Amino acid sequence: MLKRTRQMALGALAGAAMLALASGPSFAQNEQFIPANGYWVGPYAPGGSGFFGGVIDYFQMLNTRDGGINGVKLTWEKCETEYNNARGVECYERSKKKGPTGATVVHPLSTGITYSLIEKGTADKIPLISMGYGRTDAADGRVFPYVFPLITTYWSQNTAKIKFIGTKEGGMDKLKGKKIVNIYHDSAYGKETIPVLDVQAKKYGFTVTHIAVPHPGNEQQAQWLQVRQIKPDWVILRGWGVMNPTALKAAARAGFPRNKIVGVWWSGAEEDVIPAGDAAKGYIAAGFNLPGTNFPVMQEILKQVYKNGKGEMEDDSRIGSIYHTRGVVAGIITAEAIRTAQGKYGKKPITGEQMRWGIENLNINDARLKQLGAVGLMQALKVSCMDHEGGGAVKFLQWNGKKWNVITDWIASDQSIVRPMIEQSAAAYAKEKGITPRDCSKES
Amino acid sequence: MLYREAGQFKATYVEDQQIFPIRQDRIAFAILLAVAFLVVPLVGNQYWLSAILTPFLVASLATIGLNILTGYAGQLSLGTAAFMAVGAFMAYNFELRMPWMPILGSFALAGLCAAAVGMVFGLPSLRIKGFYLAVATLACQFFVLWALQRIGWFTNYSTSGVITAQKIVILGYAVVTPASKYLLTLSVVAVMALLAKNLMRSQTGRAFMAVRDMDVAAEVIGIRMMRTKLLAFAISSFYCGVAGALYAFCYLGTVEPEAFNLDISFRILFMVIVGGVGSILGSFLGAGFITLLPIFLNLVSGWIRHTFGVELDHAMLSNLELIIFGGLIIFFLIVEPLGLARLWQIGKEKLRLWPFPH
Amino acid sequence: MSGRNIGEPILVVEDISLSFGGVRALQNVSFDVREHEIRAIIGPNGAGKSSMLNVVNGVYHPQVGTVTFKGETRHHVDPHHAASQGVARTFQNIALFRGMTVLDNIMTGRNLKMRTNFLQQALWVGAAKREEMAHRRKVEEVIDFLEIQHIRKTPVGRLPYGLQKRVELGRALAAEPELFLLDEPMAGMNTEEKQDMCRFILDVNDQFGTTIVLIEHDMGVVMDLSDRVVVLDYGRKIADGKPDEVRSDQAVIDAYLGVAH
Amino acid sequence: MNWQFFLEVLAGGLLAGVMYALVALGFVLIYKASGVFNFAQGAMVFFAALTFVSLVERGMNFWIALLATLAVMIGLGIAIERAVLRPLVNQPPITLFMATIGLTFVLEGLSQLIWGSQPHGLELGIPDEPMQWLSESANINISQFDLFAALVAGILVAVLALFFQKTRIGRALRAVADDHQAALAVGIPLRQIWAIVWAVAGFVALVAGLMWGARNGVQYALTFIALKALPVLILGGFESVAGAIVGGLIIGASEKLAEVYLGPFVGGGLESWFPYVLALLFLLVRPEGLFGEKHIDRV
Repeated sequence: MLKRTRQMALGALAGAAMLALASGPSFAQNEQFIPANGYWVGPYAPGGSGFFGGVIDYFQMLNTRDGGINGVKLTWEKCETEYNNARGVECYERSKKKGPTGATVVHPLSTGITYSLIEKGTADKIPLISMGYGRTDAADGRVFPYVFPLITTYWSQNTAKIKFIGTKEGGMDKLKGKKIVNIYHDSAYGKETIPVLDVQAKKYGFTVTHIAVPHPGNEQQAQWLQVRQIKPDWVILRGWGVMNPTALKAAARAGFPRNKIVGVWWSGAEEDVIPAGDAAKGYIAAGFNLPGTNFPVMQEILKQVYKNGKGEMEDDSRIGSIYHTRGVVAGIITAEAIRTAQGKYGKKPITGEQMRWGIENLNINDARLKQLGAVGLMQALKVSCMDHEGGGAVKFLQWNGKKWNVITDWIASDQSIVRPMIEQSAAAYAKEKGITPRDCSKES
Repeated sequence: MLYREAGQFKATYVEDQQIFPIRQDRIAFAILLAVAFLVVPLVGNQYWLSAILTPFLVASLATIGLNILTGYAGQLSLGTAAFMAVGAFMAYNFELRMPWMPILGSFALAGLCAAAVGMVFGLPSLRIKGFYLAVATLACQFFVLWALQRIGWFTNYSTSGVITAQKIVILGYAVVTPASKYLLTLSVVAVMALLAKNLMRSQTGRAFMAVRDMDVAAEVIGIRMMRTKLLAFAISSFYCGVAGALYAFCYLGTVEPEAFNLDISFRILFMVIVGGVGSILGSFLGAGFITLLPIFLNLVSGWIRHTFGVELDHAMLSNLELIIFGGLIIFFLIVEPLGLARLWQIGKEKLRLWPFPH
Repeated sequence: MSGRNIGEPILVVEDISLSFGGVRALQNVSFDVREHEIRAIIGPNGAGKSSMLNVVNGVYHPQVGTVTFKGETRHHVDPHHAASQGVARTFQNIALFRGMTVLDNIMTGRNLKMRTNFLQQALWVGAAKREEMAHRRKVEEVIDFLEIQHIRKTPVGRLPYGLQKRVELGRALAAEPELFLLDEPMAGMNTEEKQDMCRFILDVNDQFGTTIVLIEHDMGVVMDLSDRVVVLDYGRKIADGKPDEVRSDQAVIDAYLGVAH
Repeated sequence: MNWQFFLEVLAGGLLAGVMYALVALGFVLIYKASGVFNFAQGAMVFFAALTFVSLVERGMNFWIALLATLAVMIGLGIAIERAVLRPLVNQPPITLFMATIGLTFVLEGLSQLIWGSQPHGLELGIPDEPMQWLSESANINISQFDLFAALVAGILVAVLALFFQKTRIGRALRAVADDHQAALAVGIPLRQIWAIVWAVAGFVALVAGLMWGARNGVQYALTFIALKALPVLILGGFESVAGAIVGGLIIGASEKLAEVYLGPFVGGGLESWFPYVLALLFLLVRPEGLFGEKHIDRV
């Protein structure tokens, strides 16, 4: 009996394997394929499902309303990476040849996966957009032609954060002698801003203490006791996943005021504060996209997509949440870059290489933002061969226990600090890998 | 009817102790090797080579490593990924600091470093057994990752702790294409698997198994407990270390310490159990099963979607994949606790008798 | 009895006392074993017989007393050292390596005689291969001697009890020991199996001149096989001598009949 | 040295240790009764807490939701016994251990499949803030919630002790823990006992889930707290309830002290491995753990 079950199960498995491998999805010719390699399960699922929910909702809206981009329909396919490097690489390899022109562009949505894909994407001529994560020095497009840490990098936002703290203290000169603690997730992502903070500390005369929180960060008693002993004026929170609500709770337990904690955007979604309950009230986080459904583009999505029951977010309360609108912003950028590339290469499906040109020559100015219905949702963006970041500004939001309130205008980054560091780091990478940086004056 | 050993007599002990005593097995294996070395690189597409076969081979090597320790020597370890991490980061450092070093030399030295770390963390095994030891090996897992994050030297003072593997050049030939990386991995894995098989069928392997099956009796017949256990840790960690180096150099290219987290350790342990405890062949079967299963489930759901046109919710599918993955592992443990290697053996015994089963 | 020539004491245990926690397993036990002889240790359950063997080959370490083997006196014997000096052993509750085949089990008995290192073994060429084959030949002799050719490649876990006992004997024999400690080699066997086992023991003693220390419950067997007998009761030695002397000793009779102390 | 601060770190550590012990208890129960090292305990905590909070969010009364979740956890225990343990009876411990890792995947997938993967807040009505009077009088911050958690842990241990000492099932459980074969021989139905033990472990998981959920929110990362409990287990012994509590306190206190006082010298973050190394060093001295019994190898 057992034996038969076993044989049948194995037979069924083998049969299904054959079928699955033999038949791949088919694509029509006039389509533009963008893989959706993200995560819908596991500890970071809110980030993955929200982000790609926004991207897909925007694409769906374009398809429904405009029939795609200049008649080229957008298609996508989800692949589960589980926020795991190996799975992310597998998804990338699986998706890169799909569609009539292969994968147009990849959003790895994980710093680790971005790192693993930099060389592969460059070799395969498939651009990577790591919007608000990934490798900061990739902003130097001369060394990283296929990598685009768009809108703002970790280093840029960090300078903006110090500016914000400066204004709160009544001027940058008031930062002198202040104490700042940087609580970071003990990983590549968390450690990324340590050098730039050190540089700023020297420049403005404040002291900074870096305190590591081991992964996953669900217990931070010791770290916040250290904070309590240091008695800093401000705490910068560089968390991810469960580390964020835990930090806010631990801050409350250590009696540290929440309105003196400034988080990065990966610590600044609804999912990061709701689990902390009341302890999150007053907490401030940076954001390069704003939440809400009042932007015309969000209204369009509601009208074109959700009215027809095709929306990605199952839970209505998540429409217009931070992760969702971040995805919409990513969708806008992707679509606009395709449009830009089409302007040069013709109104047909473009290749990854052409897409690269499209992103590098992307220019979403205020007028275009207005046309897109995204004024206030995101900042204007101009990418170039030299500058693969494009924007660099952030707004600060404060959680009132129910929703995020915007408390500042766009605060620009301090490129006088960031840019030399980027160039230095990129040059070191180029040297290590034997890359000859492009001459941007010769790019068109 | 082709699979018969009748008429194949062993005249010497050498013949009797071959890895494949049956001629048909030898032929089949030779064909398999020929296909793996000659045909696959020619016909395999990039996806298969770089996203499936290479990681599968790397996982197989790590599984052999853990199998030597857990399957043969009976010491349960949850620190496999840490040894892989040591291998990856040390190979990077050898290449970085001694650029003249041939890549295989770096791999071997990296393996030796992993072996040294393995021996240090193997010391408690002299006093601690079973699950206590397993949990104790977690100390290694967490400590090594922490040290790699903290000590700048390991990552060449990269602020984020990320390293990028150097370009592989062997005798002037740059190994860059997926096919060449696959071939390099395959060669290393094939040779090391053979060495492991040899080792496990000679005195060292018997000493490991003796310690596993009954340590007091092993001591009484003169097997040195400390030497044997530490050797098991060293050899096992060496294999894991080389696997880690291959993981960084031939597969991911860029790694951070977190890439070798506990999850990987568990995955490798799964491969050992599902494949077959104490079996080199099982290591390959287990690695194949665990590597391919999630991808396969993913493909099946994609196939269902495209064939039947039903738009299934992706989150639901992903969760179902998790459930099926876990469920299949339980299922396999129930129907065949000795793993795929045992199933394979049963299948062969059946085949030998086929078509007259009785 | 052909080549048997009982010589000087090869093993002397002196004044051994051993306890676990508060339980005294052995108290001031002394006796000797002469070269080539078959020496039996008997006594009721819990008398400390197995503990005595465990002291001799270093599994247990007595609090007091010394063990002298081949002229070398030690207080703390370690099992590996005992084995390398030529002490082999079987266990009361079979201690075979259950996951390994009969052949591999017996091969482990030769481990101390193997000289190649693990690197040579991994390469499986030259010395390692020659050595493996030479030892295989030796082991096949043991297999022939014990008449277990047919189960060579069978994992021992699948064998019946009697055969397992025989394999365990084979593993110890493969080490070509000078002193052979047998802990109830015939326990749980039927008459026929017992006869076989007796024959093997006598043959070993006879052909190879191996000195044997034997624990056995079957008095008939003990009387037939052994040259001299030690009797233990509650961890103390109560008698020592030739089988018929011991048989008529009043203390021994009392111990076996359970007379109160 | 600032003694007030030291006391605060120590107290915080001890109270964090209580939280670890809550999780470790579930492991101990199952290991004691069935010899299974249940890696799925973390997933059970997640499953229990998520079920509870989702029921409450759907408008169910707090206490009814608690009972409903308890019923679900008991059902789960019985199902696990049927589907996983019974077919694997008499397999080596490592096989059962692997099966529980498989179970972890199933439970993680199942929880998210049913309730989704969004994080939730959980309010038990006990403020997780420092007690004012203590802050003001001694400048020591101790959260009320921590004391509440310690109280809950104390009650839980007392209830378990009563259950084991006074009820018929409890006595049967102890018999099973001592010797499976003997228990079978005197007619104790092993299968039922195992189902009950898993159900009790489910209950403990629910309590741990509520405590940890109220502290950090109810989300997937709850499954990771199993890793916090493991060093407690090797220190306290897999089979000792008292060991779980004392081990928890020792681990909690020492890891906080180490992080605060040693951390700054080595770049911090040593909490990830320190408890394991501590437990390991301890084991080298006492291989049977804090409260474990010494085993003598009989040959």
